[in-house]
Amino acid sequence: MNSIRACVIVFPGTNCDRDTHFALSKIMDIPTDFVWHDFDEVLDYDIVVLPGGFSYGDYIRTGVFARFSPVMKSVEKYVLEERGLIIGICNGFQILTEAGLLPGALTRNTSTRFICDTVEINVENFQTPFTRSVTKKNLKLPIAHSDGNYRISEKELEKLKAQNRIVFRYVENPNGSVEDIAGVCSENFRILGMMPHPERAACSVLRNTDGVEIFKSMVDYLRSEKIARS
Amino acid sequence: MRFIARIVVEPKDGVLDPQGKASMKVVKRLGYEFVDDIRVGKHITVEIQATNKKMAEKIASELAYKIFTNPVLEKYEVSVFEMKKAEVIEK
Amino acid sequence: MRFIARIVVEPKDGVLDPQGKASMKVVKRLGYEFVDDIRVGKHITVEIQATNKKMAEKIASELAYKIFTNPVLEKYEVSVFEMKKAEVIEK
Amino acid sequence: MLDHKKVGISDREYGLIKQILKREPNDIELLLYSAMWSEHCGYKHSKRLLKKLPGGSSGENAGFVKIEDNFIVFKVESHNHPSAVEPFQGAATGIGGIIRDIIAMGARPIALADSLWFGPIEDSQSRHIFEGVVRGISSYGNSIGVPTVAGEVHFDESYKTNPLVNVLALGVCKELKSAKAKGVGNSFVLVGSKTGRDGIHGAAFASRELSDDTDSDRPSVQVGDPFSEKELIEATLEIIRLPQVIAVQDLGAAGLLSSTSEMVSKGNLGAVLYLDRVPLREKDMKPEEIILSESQERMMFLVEKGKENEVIEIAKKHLLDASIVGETTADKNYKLIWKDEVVANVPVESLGEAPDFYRKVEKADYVEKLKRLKIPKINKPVSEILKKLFSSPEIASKKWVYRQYDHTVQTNTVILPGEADSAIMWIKNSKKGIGLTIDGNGRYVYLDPFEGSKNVVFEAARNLVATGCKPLGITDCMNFGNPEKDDVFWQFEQSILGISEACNSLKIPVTGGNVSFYNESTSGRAIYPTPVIGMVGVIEDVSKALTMSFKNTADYVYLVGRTSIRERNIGGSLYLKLLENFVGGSIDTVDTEYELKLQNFILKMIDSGVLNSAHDVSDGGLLTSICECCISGNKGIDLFFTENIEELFGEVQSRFVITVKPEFTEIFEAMAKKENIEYLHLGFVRSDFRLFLNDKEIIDFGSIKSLYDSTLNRWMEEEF
Ligand SMILES: Nc1ncnc2c1ncn2[C@@H]1O[C@H](COP(=O)(O)OP(=O)(O)O)[C@@H](O)[C@H]1O
Ligand SMILES: [Mg+2]
Repeated sequence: MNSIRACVIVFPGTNCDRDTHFALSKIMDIPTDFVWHDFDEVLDYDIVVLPGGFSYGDYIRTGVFARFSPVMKSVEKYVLEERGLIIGICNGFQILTEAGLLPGALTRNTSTRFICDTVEINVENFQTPFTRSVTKKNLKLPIAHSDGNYRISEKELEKLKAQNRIVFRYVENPNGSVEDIAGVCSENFRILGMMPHPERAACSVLRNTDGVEIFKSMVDYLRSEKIARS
Repeated sequence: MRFIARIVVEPKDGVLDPQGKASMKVVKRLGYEFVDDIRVGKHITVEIQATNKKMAEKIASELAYKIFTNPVLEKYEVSVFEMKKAEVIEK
Repeated sequence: MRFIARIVVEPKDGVLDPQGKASMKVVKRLGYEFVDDIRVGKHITVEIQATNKKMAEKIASELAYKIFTNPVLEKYEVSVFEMKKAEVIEK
Repeated sequence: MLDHKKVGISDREYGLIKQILKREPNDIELLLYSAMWSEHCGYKHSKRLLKKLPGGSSGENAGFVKIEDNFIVFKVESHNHPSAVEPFQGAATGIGGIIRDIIAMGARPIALADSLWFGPIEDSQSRHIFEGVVRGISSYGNSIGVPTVAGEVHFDESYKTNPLVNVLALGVCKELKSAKAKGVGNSFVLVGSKTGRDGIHGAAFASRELSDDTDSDRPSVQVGDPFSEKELIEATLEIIRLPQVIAVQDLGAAGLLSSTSEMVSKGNLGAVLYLDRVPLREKDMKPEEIILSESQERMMFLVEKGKENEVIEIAKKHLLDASIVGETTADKNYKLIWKDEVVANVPVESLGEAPDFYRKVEKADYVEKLKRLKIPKINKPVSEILKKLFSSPEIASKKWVYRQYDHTVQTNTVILPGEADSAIMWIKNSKKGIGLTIDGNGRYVYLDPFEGSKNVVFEAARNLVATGCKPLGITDCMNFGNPEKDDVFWQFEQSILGISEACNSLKIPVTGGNVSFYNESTSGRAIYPTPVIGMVGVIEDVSKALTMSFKNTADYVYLVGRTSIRERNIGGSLYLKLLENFVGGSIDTVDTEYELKLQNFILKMIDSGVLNSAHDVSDGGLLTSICECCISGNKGIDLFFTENIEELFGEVQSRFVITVKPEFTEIFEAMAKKENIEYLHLGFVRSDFRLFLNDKEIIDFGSIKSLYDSTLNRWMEEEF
């Protein structure tokens, strides 16, 4: 029995929506909807994905325009009501920081170039809903971004560390992120933002399935939470 | 009345500015030794209709703060001018 | 002496400004009805050591033209100020 | 009154126009002919020859091949001249344009490929163009979410002030859409960005003369807006699903004019357009500017009258402009209305009937002269030659380029750039994959336009075959000099004939393509004639897709196909160019029957799982190919082979370097013998990254790898 449901939010310009949908619905077997950015009702899902891509062409600043989409009000409510898990991948991560749902900001890579490659990331905290079922010390995942350089104030950084909220670190820093940070989560561990793309490493045909470990963790967590609640 | 607002958004002091750094490299390569620092920001021009300058300033600052600036990385400056008659007619 | 040069680079008239156009769409949707036009350009601040202002202006204009502007599509404006003592010391 | 010569209409053409109209054209009409009869839209010098290509083009925006019930739509296009003026925007809008040809067919774009040719990397202006072009492709292609999965980059004096930027797009759909108009009174709905004064070449100039407008020079370079393009892709794919949508066409060269006139021509209809209904970005645009504008990110839909609203709603949802700008008519005239006045009215067919400038020309004499040049002997140690080759940007890794391209978005890319001779895209919900490669060789075609062009087609096929894909069809981009010059025209004709012959023997069609003439250096010297071939193939089971890297220690390394060179025929080899700056002699030619047998054999071996790697031998010859396999797999080799420089580096056709698992070598050799395929056992894969030739370690292999990895970075990132 699989009662977990997911949605992928689509902003104008988003381009990893269909990839993420495919990974969740076809590979993880989770019923998954697309939700258009002007949706302003209750997000009745266990998993909300803010996918990668170039919302609004990344014009002015990555993620800034998407943050003003009506759906972000629903996302904020979803967060307040602790309805489920949110994962922001790449542009989704950028949108979450712009919206203030995750701390810090993502700016231009130090090379000032777009980087598409496969990188290794260390899992720094195996206790989160996004990593609890990860079986490896580090994951190999594709990255594809020009603004993945994570920046945060000293104070906030200390807080992240103290609360164990740095979830992933690059083994070899590709973009200049402070302390090699590749992914962070919210204080209640229910929102994850990460630059690498787990949905691009979810299928054996593409010869890399490390991303599945993250989605599987989320499913496992939600299942156990459901059992605990019922 | 019509106003022109200029919003200048720049990296905050002490914040990494990869584009500025990259530009420095190019400038040094071209032999400009006496250039010490480059910061790259945005310059946004907004045309606003408002009943008075205060009002226009309020709108421009709101836009600058809400949209054009990321407070973690950037700071902004706004200046508002009334458009000259000639400019208005031209439109 | 130390100078600060501000270089503003903007799309030439008639050249498409995709960022400005997209900003307009969003700003309108956010309810700013009285915003008529948005143009997005670059704002570059350069610190220059030079013996006099003329010299600094020359360098700044050269940089603006050679590095920061794509003359086919963009135009630029340069303004140069002498840095105040305080600013220099601060560095 | 406009002087027709100033807008590129010859006296003879002007006479023709008068004959067609039975009167003098007015200025706007003259501009319509000027645009539609330009080389770019009218194919004056090429149309008769293009008809010789097998398979013929579909006459639609792009051609296709089929894989089961999937239409694989693909086309290549050049953006050479805009990229020379403005590398970033030139390349970016090149991507935008070719993508719209694919969506106009109803297909979702799933891959891009690029073929790029620049001047020497030592030249700072060439580096500037290179940098801008790569950034342009990267910024546009990445933003619209179409992976750039294959390509090639070349550097040669010949392209110094005239770079070639050819981009190919590929899409997939289950049902094709047509550009052919049907029915009288149906509505043209223009969707996308607003129209501005972008790229109105002759017309802008002419209209300024007309009106005495003293405005500053209007830039003719278009600016790309990838965000609008992405929304245009989604909107188009949504709109074409509506039953009331009859036809669709992108707006490319000559904008509204060519799109609408071509649509109605195909449908034997006429059109009337109301230019004041076109959404404009700028004030005070003149009707001729509106009709000729090449503003980007626009599409035209022909929609049943009265049912336009749904189309407009979809456009709005995607933040695009949409408006009804005209309708089809029965009278086969092309009529433009501006503020209730008819400003142009011409027979629509005549717009598409540019005169044919074909002419018979003699063989160029430079060819025999070059052929007689003696191929220089090189007396340098192998190690030195290797260093020279691997520090050249021709051979060095192109990772600096493709790392800037998103090549994994859409999660279909099974073989990534750098891993093999072609890319492979998975067709989701099936086991099959699409192979894609793009290839050219200016030196070969320069030395022998006919055989050289054949070689390029066969090499593209080998690229696919090396990964396990069977070739299905090609698209060609013909980059040549000024066709009014006899030598160039001859090169073009020979090249078309060579491509035709190669495709006929491979039994694959040319589904479409593009012609770019007038590629010349500022001094008037033509570029090397450079036909670029984009080829598409199929692999039945993507899990069998093969890369070029050496994989297992002790695997047998074989050279398969032509096992020795013909010393007279290694003209055009890259090592001669790089070491001696020599371009001359005879090039090797393909023995078609043998080539086909060889390709089939390799395909069979890959399918049966006997091979562990395969790589076609091309630029830089045998030893270069072997080194590439080593580097890619981080393995070494014990090579037993002659130390003859020509054998090691000379380029001949029809050969692959492959590896075979030890337990399969007997089967492999037996099969090869049975099929009469030559092979040579070259040696064994080593576990460590070292190169041994006849038991001697001839070079510090690590230094070759580091040259390979760092050459482009060094030129593009370091301070000079
Ligand atoms: N070199 C070529 N080989 C084959 N077909 C070609 C070639 N050049 C142009 N064509 C075909 O001619 C038609 C018109 O091409 P083009 O003007 O580039 O189309 P578009 O208007 O879509 O840019 C297309 O069907 C195209 O495939
Ligand atoms: Mg077309």
